[in-house]
Amino acid sequence: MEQTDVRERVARLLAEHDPARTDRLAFLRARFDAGLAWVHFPVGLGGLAAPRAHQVLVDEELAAAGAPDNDPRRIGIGLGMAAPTVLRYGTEEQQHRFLRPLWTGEEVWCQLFSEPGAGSDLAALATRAVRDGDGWVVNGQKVWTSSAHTARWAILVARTDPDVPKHAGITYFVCDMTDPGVEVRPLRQITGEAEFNEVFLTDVRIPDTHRLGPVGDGWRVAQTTLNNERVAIGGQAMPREGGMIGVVARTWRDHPELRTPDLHQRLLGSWVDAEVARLTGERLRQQLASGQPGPEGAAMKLSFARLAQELSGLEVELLGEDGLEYDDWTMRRPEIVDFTGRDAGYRYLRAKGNSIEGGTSEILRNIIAERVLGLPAEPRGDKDLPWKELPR
Amino acid sequence: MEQTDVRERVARLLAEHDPARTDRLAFLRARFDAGLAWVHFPVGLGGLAAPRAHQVLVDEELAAAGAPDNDPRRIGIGLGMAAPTVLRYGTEEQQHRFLRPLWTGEEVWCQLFSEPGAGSDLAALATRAVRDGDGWVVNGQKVWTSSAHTARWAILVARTDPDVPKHAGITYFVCDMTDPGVEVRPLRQITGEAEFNEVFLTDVRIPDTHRLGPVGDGWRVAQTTLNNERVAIGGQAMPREGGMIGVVARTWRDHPELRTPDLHQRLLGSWVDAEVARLTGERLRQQLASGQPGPEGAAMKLSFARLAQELSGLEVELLGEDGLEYDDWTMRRPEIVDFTGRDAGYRYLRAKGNSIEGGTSEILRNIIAERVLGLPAEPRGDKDLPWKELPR
Amino acid sequence: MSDDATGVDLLYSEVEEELRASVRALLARKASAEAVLGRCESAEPYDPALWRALAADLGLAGLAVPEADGGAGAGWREVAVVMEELGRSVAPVPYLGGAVLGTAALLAAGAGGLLPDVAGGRRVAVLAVPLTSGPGAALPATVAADGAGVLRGRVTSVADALVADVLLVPARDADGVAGLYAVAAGDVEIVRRTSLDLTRPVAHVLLDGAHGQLVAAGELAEAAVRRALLVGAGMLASEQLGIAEWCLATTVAYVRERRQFGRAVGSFQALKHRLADLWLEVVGARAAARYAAATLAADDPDAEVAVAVAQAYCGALAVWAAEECIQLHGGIGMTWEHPAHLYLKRAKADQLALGTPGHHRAELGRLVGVNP
Amino acid sequence: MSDDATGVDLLYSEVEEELRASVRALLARKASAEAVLGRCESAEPYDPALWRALAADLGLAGLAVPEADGGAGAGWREVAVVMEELGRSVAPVPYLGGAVLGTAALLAAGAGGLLPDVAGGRRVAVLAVPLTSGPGAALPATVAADGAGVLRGRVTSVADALVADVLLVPARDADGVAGLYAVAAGDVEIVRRTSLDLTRPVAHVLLDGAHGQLVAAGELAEAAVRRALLVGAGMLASEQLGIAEWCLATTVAYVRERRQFGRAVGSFQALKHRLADLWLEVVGARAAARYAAATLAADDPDAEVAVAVAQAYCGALAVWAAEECIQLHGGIGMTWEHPAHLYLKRAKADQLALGTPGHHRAELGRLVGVNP
Repeated sequence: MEQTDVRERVARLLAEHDPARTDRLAFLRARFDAGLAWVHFPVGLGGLAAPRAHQVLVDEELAAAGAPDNDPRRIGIGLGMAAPTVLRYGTEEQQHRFLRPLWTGEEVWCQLFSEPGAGSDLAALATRAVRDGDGWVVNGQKVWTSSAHTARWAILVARTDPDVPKHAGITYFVCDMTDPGVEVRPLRQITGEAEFNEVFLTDVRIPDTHRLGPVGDGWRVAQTTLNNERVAIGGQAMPREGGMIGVVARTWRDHPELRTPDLHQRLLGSWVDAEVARLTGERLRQQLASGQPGPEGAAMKLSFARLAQELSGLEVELLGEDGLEYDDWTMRRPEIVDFTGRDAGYRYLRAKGNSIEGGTSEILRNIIAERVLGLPAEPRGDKDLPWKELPR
Repeated sequence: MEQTDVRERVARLLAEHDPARTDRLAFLRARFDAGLAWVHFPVGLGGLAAPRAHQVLVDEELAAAGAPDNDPRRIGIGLGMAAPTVLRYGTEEQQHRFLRPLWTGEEVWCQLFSEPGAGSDLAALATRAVRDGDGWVVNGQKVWTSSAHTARWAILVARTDPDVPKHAGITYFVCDMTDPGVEVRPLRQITGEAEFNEVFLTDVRIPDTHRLGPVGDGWRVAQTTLNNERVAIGGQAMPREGGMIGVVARTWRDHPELRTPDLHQRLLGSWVDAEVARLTGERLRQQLASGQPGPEGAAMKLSFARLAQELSGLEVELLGEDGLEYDDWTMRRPEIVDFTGRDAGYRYLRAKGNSIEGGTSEILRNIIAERVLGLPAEPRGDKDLPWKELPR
Repeated sequence: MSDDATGVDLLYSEVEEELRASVRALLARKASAEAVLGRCESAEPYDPALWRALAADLGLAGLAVPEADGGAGAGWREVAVVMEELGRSVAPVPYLGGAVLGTAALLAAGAGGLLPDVAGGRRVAVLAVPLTSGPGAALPATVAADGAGVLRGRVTSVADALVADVLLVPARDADGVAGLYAVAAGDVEIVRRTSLDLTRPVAHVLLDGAHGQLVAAGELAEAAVRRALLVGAGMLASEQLGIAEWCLATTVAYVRERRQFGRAVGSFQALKHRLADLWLEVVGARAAARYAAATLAADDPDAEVAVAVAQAYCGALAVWAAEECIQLHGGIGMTWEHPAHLYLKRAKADQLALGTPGHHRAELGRLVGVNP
Repeated sequence: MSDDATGVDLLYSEVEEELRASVRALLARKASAEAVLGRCESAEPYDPALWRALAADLGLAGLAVPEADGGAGAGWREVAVVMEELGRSVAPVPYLGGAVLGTAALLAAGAGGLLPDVAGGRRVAVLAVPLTSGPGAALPATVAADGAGVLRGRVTSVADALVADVLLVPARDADGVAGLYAVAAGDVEIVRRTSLDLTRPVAHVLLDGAHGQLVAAGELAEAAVRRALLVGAGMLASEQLGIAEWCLATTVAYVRERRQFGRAVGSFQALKHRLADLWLEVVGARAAARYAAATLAADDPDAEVAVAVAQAYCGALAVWAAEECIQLHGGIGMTWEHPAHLYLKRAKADQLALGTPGHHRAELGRLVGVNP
């Protein structure tokens, strides 16, 4: 599939569905059906089996033509995590059922992975799924679930066999969030918002046709989900002074009265770090585009968290009296994280989560040390014992 | 024993042995015999069984009277490590044989502990001592031995039983460095000097009367030695801007042309750290004096190493062109470490050893985490296996 | 100048340890994490019953006030111990603004009139300066006084103003002469700000013709404010020490219990080393805060250096400790229901309070001749 | 201005990877750690045979020189790859002083006369500036030229001067007009200094009436030196990257093998996390150094920012990597016989070379408008 073919298809889509006169959802469905949703996906599933690099072209031309997008920040979990997993492990029927409304945003997805007792050690999860006829009955508690209150579907990992070692007894499901056994409770954070939820699962019924991958193979399936989560966080291009550094640099330039030699040195140091992180991201993007994927994705997430925390802390200090204030403690349930639409105090507090969510910085360092540098794993006593015999 | 009694004894010593007219060694022997060497040692072994705090008084009065001292920096290992161990574990005969010439400096001591394969994990040591009649025959290699070429005696740990777990099969000896089986080779360091040595032991004979503590109990005996090493490093009082910070601050004040805002901020940061380390040391000293010993000794050694490295690195940077130079690469075998008598480059290089020698900073952090904070030990597979079955 | 710290007692005396025990016991009963969290979501962010118990019953409001003025006749060393404990519990009481800043200003101004009420905990007299004012800053000139003591102007970001009975307002008259005025809280407008620190919100104080009683004039007024800020910064170091101690202890307790990968997470070496490093700095902070308190208590000329060192060190440490506390608690530390965030917010606000660490390093450079 | 780096190729081309392979193979044969260590204890600290092989046989001296001037017609991207490999081996050759600084000055001066010999590796022309000179610094005025090109003065701490055939000396005439003069090494006194960096010792150059041939005059001379320092600083970032890569790889290999407490020490999590952090910074340094090289190669106006960023980052990184290398090798890393110290010494000297990280951060602040 050449660039020119893709360009032609975009032109045809626009000709047949003039964005100015087409209903948003109708346009998005048409775009999906034209294979222009995600061009690297297979034909029939919103793609053209084309190189991923061509997507930029599609997005640019459609944006230029005033076409609506699918509001990707709102449906990030579906796009970034559920979709690649359904594509890789789903049956044909599952793929056709789930991917189109996922991509158009008609159906929001959330992720039921972490549990109070299984965070970094996800494989220790205790939510049980018990076979019952042609389906499963699920009981347990999940946590850190964003979008749970707006989601139609969830990707879920549950324990189907407690008698085998913990990585072996897990199965991966698609869970219907409208099931009466699903209870969603907002989980308020240190920012005052409730961006996440706790989800209590009580006798939730899942048909076996909503299982993704073989029974007992959920750990392997989940790796696809998690790897895509990390790539999604680190893979975006950025202009110089994009992100948090830009916010702080602007405050610095606009407020000479706030400057001190101490803050100047620290800001310069962070400016360098931010620019290097940006160049690292750009280099990673070039590597991916030229087909040499590197392990730098984990590096990006670590750098991003460190920088966001350093800079937001610096910003509060820089602001002096204004740094003592906070914009709003009202409990809300936002659909997206808005770093720049809020004040410095919010950024400072919210950034603390960057080194925890989606794999803590500690876990990422372990991954780099073991998978990239080839350092030996630590001695572990929990890998071979049956799950039910593990100390808790 | 009251202060006044001690004062009287000092007066008597000075009256009977006028420092101006007494041979240095004769004076030191007389001082020892008067119990004024280390007043907290038992009577007959250079002490008066007096509170340790009285020693300051003795040292000050004797110094004021122009009395010679025993050049403690030259015989630090004997004073700081061998003596407390001989005092605690030695027989009466051993104590009387070793302590007096140790203290007067007639006999220099060194320490044969570390081995190429047993550094942080000292208990893994492989030097073998095999029983032979009324003595032992020792074979092995030791390393990081300062003063080995000037020493008369060494404190030595060797493996006497390879069939038991590693901590259990070690015995502690006093080794005669003049034995023909002892070969000392200088070990050149990154500074150009050879402050340390490698020591090769080939069929060295040690009489059983030179064993310290029971056979197989060497690990426990060695703890006394090592704890005293750490206290010795961290226990000294210091005036403000004492040590490395003073060197750098003086250069800063004397050379306005070298100043930059970057270096200024870093110097201020280090100044604060140095002053806090000094106050921490002072607080530790007060705790010891008031009989509330704290675990802060390990903290002192860690802080000292970090500060020395930070400041010496800063100093080289501050010096600009002069920082590119080095005073002297000649291979020498110094008897003491002289941080201030050499140039910045030497300080920079030598300070790298501060976080390695006498317990690496990593080991000290483990100790703090486990013994002070009560964090659990890491899982270990080497504690209960017979030494000879350990993987190497 | 006792700059080798010899002779300055850096330990806690038995009396101080007893004081600590009684404060801690009271706070454990009346200022549990749940109680503090509940209160900062309520309309009344300060706890008046707790304040009465601390200030009046335990007599902590007047610790540094001479007995002749109705106080306990102790000093800033003892106040520092109270600040440590208050830091440990982030209790919502006006101790910093009142018993430290306000009282220090009154003591330095030699103005005995208010002291008995203040020392007895019957009235809270808060120093009306922006919380960000560092020692060594010039007297703020945002309030103007006329000859009759009528005051107009505003003071922004005042800590503990919300529950003040009296505000001690620095002002200047038409000739630029400084004065420190006592103003009844009822005569001014106090505007609560939505604050980062939930347990010590700041407020703006608006004066629109309020009558002030002159407490000190001219250089004495300036000196009183300077001294109050120096004492406040020194005492704040002990609060920061207390925050860091709570964060370290709470984190250590958590990682000893929390299991992942079949082990207590506190057995993982990377965490152990980080906590050891944190402990190391807490040990240093204790020595630095003690030295600052001791030199302030003794009016030692080294107090300015001691305070600058303590603030430069403890201000950053408290933030670091609170950040590590959140991180090592993982997700649970990010929740509103866990108290860690109260400490993070207090620590971050404290970093700005009474001079940032950078401000104090710059002061220090000037004091010890390490100049740019 | 390509300040979003789009369109700037940050990868290594296939040609560049082939170049790297051939340089690395040569260095593996002729500049082993033992060989390098042996040489720096000898009377002849540079390796002339290695230089011939690199400069003449592989043609690396003229990589950035156009083919018309006898060079390879490649550019600074390729030179950067060579610098990485030289950093990895701390090979004792005059590449920085000659093929980078000297050649960049000649190219910028448009002075073709010397270039064919220099590019062919037949003569080494070293830029005579103190190694600590940062880009943006004013042309040094320590050498005076008379109307006939007779030079008097001294240039201190010149890298690679010991094996220079020609020195390119910046000087000023009686009217203060700048000139860049080529001076035969035999006509000056070169005083070797005992240097911290054993593998790139500095020397003072004393000119007492030496005759210089004017290579560039006035603004052209100043611009040539400025450009050379900018190029030099940019290329040095790649050398620093190479140093850091060697230190990381060597340390990782060591901790995988070294056993203590019955485990490879590299299985201890605190060490794993430190090495992961170091790897993270090496990844960043690679991007930064590549961007600097690419913008220098393309004469991109963003080159000044790119070089400042790369130097500020890589200068500190190389030192950190070398320090971690020593620490994590334990005692063995402190010994003369282990090569780690050669890297520490080079890294520390490199941190001072062509502007410290602090110098480059200050430059950067000026360039991007983050001013004090």
